[in-house]
Amino acid sequence: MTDESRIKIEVNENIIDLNYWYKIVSDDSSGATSSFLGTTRNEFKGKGVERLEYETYKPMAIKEIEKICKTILNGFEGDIKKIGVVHRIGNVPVGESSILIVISSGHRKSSLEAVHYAIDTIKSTVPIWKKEFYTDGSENQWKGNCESCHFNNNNHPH
Amino acid sequence: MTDESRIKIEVNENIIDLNYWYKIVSDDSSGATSSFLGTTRNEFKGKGVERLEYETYKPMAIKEIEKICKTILNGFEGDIKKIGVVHRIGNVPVGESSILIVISSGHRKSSLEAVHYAIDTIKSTVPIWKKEFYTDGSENQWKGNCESCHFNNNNHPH
Amino acid sequence: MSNQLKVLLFAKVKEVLGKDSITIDLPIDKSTSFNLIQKLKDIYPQITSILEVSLLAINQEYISSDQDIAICPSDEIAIIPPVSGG
Amino acid sequence: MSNQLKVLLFAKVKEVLGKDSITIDLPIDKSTSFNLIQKLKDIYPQITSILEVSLLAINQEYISSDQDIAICPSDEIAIIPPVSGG
Repeated sequence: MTDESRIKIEVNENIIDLNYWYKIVSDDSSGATSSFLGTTRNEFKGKGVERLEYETYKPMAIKEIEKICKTILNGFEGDIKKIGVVHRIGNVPVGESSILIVISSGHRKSSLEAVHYAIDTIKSTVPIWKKEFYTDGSENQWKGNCESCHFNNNNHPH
Repeated sequence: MTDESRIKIEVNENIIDLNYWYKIVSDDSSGATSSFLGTTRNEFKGKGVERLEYETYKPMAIKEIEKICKTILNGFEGDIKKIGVVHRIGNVPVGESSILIVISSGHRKSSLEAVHYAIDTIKSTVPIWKKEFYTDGSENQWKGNCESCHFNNNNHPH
Repeated sequence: MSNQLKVLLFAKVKEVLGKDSITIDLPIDKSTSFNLIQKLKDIYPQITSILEVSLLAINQEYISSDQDIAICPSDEIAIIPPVSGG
Repeated sequence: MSNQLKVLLFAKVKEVLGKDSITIDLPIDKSTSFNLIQKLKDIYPQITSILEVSLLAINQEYISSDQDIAICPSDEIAIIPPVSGG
């Protein structure tokens, strides 16, 4: 199988369908499927959160996610079978999900570690941004992941 | 919430329902849900596998899984919200799943690590056994996880 | 006087002996985990190699293999071969 | 002679400037990433602090912040503030 046929990426406004993505990565030679689902929490540092709004530079976001997926296929002792990554854009209310990463592998260690690597790297390199809206009506905030501080100084705006 | 209300464990013959277990662990204060799904692979060391047959000492299995879940709730910086563990017993054909662990947490690191800890520990301590049936008709085999070698010698039977 | 100890069997041990439990007689003053395992090996040499890598569980708790524990007839006793869940 | 460079804007930069792209004029012999960022700071001081922590992407690839790269009008140029996906 080519790398391309083992990777499925989507960035869109749809609600994330868990079963669809598990089916995408299913493979008779896979004994393990590990996943990470990111969900809008109801609070940030004690402040009530109502929803997040995500924006993206879509063609570049897909390219960056592809790079991460290819790095994963080439690593982890060659044990990775298939990778699915979907990031939801637009409004994501509390309790709904913004990202799902699902990875199948021969043995458990590789997909468990690959999922961890994938979410850490996506958070640091993929051009997607979120704005947090608060229940107390205070001004909404653009967020910056600590992982994405491109410059090694401390004056990042978040 | 009591520990008990945050843990859900099942050991039975049913097909594992992904959506049900994700709903079980959903929580408005959770920003991350990590999971591990174990599936019957089509081969073991080059030999075609047709199915696995699982057997359990059920009351003890549930007790041992409970211990693991409580250890998880008490660790991981207190960031774990809810835990769901289901192990299927009986026949599990290739492509179907024998175990699902789903853990929700405030932040991603804790549930990612907790899932890894859970599957490693379940494989080493929970009284569940599998027998492998081969496509070439050769004699089926009781398996023993390497993690479960209770004695530090090398004459374990697998 | 002897204790009648019912022992639950699983997986390969159950398969080799062809039953899911057995009852073992031990003298009351010798009713301990070490003696139980020795008696099992004496009566059923065909499971000796599995017993070497198995643990006993008493009342659904593992017993450390280097500890000699007193056992009563009311205890739930089980032989736990190397597990392979997951 | 000057190059007209279209720059795509996202997130806070887009919000502060109130548009999703801007066009910057640079002399052809000064059409580089360093000069582009300097000019952006000169024209839009209100985004200077965000620019300090942002990266440029040219043709959908990040440009290292310590590298001065030549830019052509045909390039797709974007300012990438610290990302926050996931």
